[in-house]
Amino acid sequence: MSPAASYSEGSHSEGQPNLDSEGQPHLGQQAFSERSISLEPGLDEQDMVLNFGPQHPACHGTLRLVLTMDGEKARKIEPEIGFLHTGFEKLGESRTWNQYIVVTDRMNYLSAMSNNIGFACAVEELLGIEIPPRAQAIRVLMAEMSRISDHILGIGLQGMDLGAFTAMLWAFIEREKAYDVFELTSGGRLTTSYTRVGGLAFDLPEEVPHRCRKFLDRLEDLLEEIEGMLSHNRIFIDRTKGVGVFTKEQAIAYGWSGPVARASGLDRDLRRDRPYLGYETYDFEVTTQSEGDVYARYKQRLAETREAGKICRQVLDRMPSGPINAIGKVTLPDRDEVYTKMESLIQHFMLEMPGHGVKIPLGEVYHATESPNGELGWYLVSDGSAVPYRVRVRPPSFYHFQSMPEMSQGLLLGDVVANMSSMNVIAGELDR
Amino acid sequence: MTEFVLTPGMIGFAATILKALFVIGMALQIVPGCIYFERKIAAYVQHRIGPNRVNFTIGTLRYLMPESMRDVIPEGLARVKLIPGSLQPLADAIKLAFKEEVIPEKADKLLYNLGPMLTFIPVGTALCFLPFGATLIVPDANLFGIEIQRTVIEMSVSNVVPGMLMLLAVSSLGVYGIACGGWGSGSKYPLMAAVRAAAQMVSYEVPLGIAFLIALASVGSLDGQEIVRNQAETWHGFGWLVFRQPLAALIFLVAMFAENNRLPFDLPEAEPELVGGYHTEYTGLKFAIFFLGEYCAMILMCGLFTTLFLGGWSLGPIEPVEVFGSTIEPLITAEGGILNVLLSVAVFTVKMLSVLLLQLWIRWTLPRFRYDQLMDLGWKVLTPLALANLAITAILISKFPNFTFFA
Amino acid sequence: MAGSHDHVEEALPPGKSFADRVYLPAVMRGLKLTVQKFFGTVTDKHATVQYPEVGIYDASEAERAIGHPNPRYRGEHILVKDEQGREKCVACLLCMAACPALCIHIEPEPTPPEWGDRERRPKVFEIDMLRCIYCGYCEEACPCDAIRLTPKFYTPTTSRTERVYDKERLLENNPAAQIPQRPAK
Amino acid sequence: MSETTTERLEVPFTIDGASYTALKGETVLEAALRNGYFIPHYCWHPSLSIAGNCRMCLVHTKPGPPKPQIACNTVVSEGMEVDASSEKTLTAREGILEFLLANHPLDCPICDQAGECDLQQYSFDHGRTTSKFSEIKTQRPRHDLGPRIRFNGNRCILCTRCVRFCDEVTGTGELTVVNRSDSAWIDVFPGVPLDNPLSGCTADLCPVGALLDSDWIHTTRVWLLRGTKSVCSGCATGCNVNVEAFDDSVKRMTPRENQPVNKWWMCDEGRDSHREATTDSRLNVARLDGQPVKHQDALEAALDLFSATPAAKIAYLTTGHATCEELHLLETITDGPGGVNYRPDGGAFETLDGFKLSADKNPNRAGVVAVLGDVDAGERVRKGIESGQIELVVVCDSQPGGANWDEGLVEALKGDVKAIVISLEDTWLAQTKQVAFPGLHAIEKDGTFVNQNGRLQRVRAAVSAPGDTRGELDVLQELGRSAGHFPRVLSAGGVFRRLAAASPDAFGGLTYRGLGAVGLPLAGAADQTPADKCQTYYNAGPVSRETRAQDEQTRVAVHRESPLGYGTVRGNV
Repeated sequence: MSPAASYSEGSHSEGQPNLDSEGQPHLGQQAFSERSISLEPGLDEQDMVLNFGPQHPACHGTLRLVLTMDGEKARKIEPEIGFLHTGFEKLGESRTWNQYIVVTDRMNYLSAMSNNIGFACAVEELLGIEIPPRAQAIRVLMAEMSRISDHILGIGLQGMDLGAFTAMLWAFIEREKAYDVFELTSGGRLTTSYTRVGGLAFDLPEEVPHRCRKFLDRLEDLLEEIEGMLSHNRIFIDRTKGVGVFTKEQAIAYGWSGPVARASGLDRDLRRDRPYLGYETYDFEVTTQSEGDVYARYKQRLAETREAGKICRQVLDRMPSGPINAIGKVTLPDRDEVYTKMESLIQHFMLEMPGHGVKIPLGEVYHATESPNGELGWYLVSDGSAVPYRVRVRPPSFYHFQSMPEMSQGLLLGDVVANMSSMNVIAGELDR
Repeated sequence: MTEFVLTPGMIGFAATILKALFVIGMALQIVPGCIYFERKIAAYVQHRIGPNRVNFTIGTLRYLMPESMRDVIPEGLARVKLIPGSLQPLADAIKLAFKEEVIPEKADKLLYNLGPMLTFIPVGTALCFLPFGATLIVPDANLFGIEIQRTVIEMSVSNVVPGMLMLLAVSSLGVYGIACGGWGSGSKYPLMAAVRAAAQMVSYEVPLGIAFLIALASVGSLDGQEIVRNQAETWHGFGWLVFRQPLAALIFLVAMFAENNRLPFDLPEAEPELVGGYHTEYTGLKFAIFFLGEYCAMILMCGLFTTLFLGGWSLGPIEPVEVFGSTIEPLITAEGGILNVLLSVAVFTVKMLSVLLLQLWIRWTLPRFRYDQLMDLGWKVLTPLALANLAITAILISKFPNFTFFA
Repeated sequence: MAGSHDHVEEALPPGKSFADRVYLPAVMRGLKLTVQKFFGTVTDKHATVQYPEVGIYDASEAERAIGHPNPRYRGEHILVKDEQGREKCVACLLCMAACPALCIHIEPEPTPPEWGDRERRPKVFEIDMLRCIYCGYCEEACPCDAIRLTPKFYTPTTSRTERVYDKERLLENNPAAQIPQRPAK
Repeated sequence: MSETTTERLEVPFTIDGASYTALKGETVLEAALRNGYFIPHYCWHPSLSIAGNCRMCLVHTKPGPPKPQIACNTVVSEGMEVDASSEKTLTAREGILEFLLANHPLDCPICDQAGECDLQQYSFDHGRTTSKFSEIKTQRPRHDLGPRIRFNGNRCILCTRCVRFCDEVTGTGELTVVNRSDSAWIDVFPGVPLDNPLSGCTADLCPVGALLDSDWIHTTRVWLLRGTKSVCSGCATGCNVNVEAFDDSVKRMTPRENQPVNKWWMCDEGRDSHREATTDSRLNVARLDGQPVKHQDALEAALDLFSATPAAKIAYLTTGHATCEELHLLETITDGPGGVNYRPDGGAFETLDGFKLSADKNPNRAGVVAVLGDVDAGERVRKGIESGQIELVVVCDSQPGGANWDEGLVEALKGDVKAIVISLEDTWLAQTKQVAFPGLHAIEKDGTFVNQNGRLQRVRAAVSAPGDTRGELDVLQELGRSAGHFPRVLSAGGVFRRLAAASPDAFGGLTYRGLGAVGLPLAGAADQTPADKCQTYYNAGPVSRETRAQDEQTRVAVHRESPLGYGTVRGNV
């Protein structure tokens, strides 16, 4: 018999019906014990089931951990997902390829640009077209800017969940400046919807390079400040060093990717290993850490932010000129042509009318990009019509979150929080 | 015709009531200010503005003027804010007062309601024992036919002799409020917070108490006034214990943060871990009282630190009597004179607020300890250090009873 | 410069040196940083924009990166008018088709005969602003340059029905604002 | 279309290296299309003579001249190598499209053809990305050719399909090309408007937006329409149609190809027949003693009435618009005599290619004969009422405008005989008799009609009925169920199964699934064309309409959740 069951039976045998002062049964109590039965048969009497989330300050997004607490110690951890399940993959079957880009914004809402770019690249791979160099360069710039904005927030949140609220807000302020660049470029701050299949929605405005450089200059100071606050602080070090250690083997076994995997010593970066958008032409280092603990993830994010800044500067230095859309009838024609030329008007109409649009040839593709959180993969199946047959996302957060039990088993509650924030799990991406 | 005689008992009684009102009034004044400054400091540290909407403007003064004069203040000037956001704590208080009181279904009603009170009452009581000014001496006098007898009024609400011990004893009771609130909420996060708070406060009570002892031992008195006077008279006024016993001061400071649940040690209300901590389930006025108790405890601890280590109300080497010279009537300027006392109260307040500021400042800088690390620090570092310090102090005192380093 | 920015190289890994282990140096360093920030905020401009009094686009460059209305900002829609004050929209329904949120509802009707230059116009043109995700696809799809997204974003109402904008409201939505130049493709 | 054995000989040839066979005498375009190889074309149509004036179907042939040939007028020879996709051919095609679009106005936003326009489709598939043409485009007139056809000269590519249709199919010859060169346009002869009964087909035939049906112009867009394969209820011909609806209202009806029934055509009257369902005189609500009541109340009253009357004393009256299923139910639940009312004959028309528009305006007259056998126009019912034999009459009147009963019968019905009326229109019967239920129009109901040649065809609901209308099938089965005829209420298909079992002579072996899109002949019917011979390789509308229809299915499925199909969900917000 399970201890939890015996607990509730015990309370009955003592002749104390589970009623409150008004004679109503303690539904909550009952629900908790039922819950514990279904989740954990071996729950000890002194254990407490703690519902960590979905509404919890440390659950960024609606995540949930069911913690079986033995005092402060999390004896068992069960991640539960689905609280932000929006059906984004299913939506893909009813939105045209271009319309789906607005959905990708909302998956990893901290780095919408990266999602836009990843999806567009996957569709272009399926189409078998190549976008012009300028579009590639702009995409690289935007992807790296979004990596920076994601990482600095991730670092800040790591501090915040350990109590250092101030560093997070410093990072927030700088992130807003990155968002300013996105807003200038795409018109949206958080939901950018900037790419299109075969190109971009708009060209880069003139002032963006200047603003990017200003942002990157300031970024160095910010990282210095955050490091000054945290890196050598013994409280922070104690909280992070040796906490949530994940070895390289474990990282591989759990399908980890991105900065957290590199913090565990997994030397893998799709930008270098499977270059897309001309990443092979940029000079950057793929840093790794060996410890695999929360501190290593923090250091890794810092290092990657600096590398991303380096790539941004390189893009800005050699921004090519030229068109931003692929040649052919995949992208909308120039606006002036639409107003004056019949062929362009027809092309515009054919691309916009339902049932027409960009027809992607029959086939399927898996294309992955290195998003700030890791390998963001798109598995797309086309039935040759204007809407995808299937859109499947490989969200890095999903793979990171599922390792929470193994990573945090037996740790204190504070460490669970530290682990959670070091993963930077985004619920929108996780649940899709 | 018998003269009406004000005996020392009568004067003392009246003075006690006045002092009590003063202390409670000050505390309740400082708390909103403290909240305001906490928010302002946090904001400025974080490159923000902080509260700046609820305040008086110069235009508000119009309502104090007769109607015909209201146009004197030009429109542009009328919009100038007087201390932007200064009324924010008031607004918060009003908001809290009007909020619905929600009692969780599974709460233990008695403990739940008792929690906030038990947090505030000990702190309020402990404030009574805090010496906040120099001793006031009312001389023999005959004013308007009323005979006043000479009375010595100590500037602390209650003047029991082992005052500091009482203070320590009473203030430690604050943990019951948190424990009751956490347990009585019938919710898991507050429960955990209560357990944490109990353990943490009991643990840090030890180094705190030992540091306290060191201070007392160094001074050789349990009387708060005596402690202050000792510090003021040693080393030409620089004999503050923070210089004489720096380690003890540091230990006291650290333990003080832990006692107050301030940031590096704010485990009972660690937001990312325990949502709101022990007051998760509280709303409205009960939450406000918790809040008030917490800030009053901060004031108390800062006051205590000031008294013990920062020379209390004394102004260091400067003697108030010298400053004002002897030309003014001794009633006012002499030791025990009223101006002197007022000045000492001001000095005490300033020192206490400085410590308070340090608390706020630290809060927005440091990350939080983990539970076991907190315990380690308390038991394995602070307690041994404090004990060692106490032992050395004890030895030195017993060997060299007149060693000026301590006395 | 950032390229030559040399960040601190530690002789010992963090946490190992004595300074790291006794808490206080790092605490002091942190306190120094925060107090610097504090006085930095006192003397310099802060990051906050005092929003209703200061429009986010009114703030100067020092306070905020974008110092002017960003023509690309995707706020509320307007229907563009032609020289004669009539709507440019010819109710081709492409925006309705392009909308991923299905928030546009249009019913076409023939124009009055005296218009002459075009044959149809929208009888009903409604945008459900609550449903809209402000992605700008309608603007992109419009072949007549008749619908635009403006930088206007301050749009509270007191009821949901008010958030369904009809043709008249969309035409008059932002009469004072200059219709932004369409960004180059 | 002659079927002599000499022309059935097969000729092997290749297109782009792939081997196909053509019939002897077949043109390259015909053979390619029949084999499923698509060559773009505008002016060619299988039922029309070859004009060869759009030049869209240019291909290179070997043997053949070095310049490209039009596929629609090149007869396949044995071993011919057709090159339809080489660089040269594509360039030629691109050039033709450039010419066609040179004077085309930028009308897509206001053109109702957009979305099913072959010009758009070909230009996107084969044309250039941008135009070199910077001159001023010519202006050609825009006017109404007839009561329902609007002509927009600027959009016309002068393929002359419409002209040839009027010449060769209807034989009325209203249309002609006036002027020459780039100022040529299509026009009618003075005083002769395009008003033949099939004039709507010219708009269907037009591959671009030059000829449009003014009936539905500027009301919606083609990509919003959802088509339902149904049958026109206008006359006994039973034309196969696509009922295209948006927002739960029918916007237009377009013909579907069914060679033995309607070929590619349908008449204008039929196109308008869906308007019968939206008249003001429709009965939208059930009535009890003339007062509007809820359906359930009326049904309870009807059941009381029905069960209180012995079956032998119940007669029925119906019309030639009732489906076979309704007729079967009426016959089953009543034992008394029955009567049928038919609409009077209207205009008949026969095209030169053999499409017969029937004078009989009752879509299911043959069905009445097949299901009910020999019924009169209500004479026996009248006698029964007058003699007191009949106490209750079930009237099932789905005839638009209401059935015109004989005067004698009307007099008899006006007496105190009780009646349960199911009526499309709010007739005097519905207003005065005990119980009345609203009926369904053919565009709202499921069932079958038998056309004049004995072909059984499916009618499908394209839109929902107004108000609380449950329809004839539901009400009749509820009545029958109370009398123990059926265990439960069945769908139209279930009723049809019972009908097929009850009348195996006519309906034996027929099922809904077997009927498919084009229907099946009843046993002993005049038209015995099997289903696979009913459709050729060529559909009725513009080429792109079919393409769009296929893609649209995916697209429409998407928006099922929205009651309006597309657009916003309005209502209580």
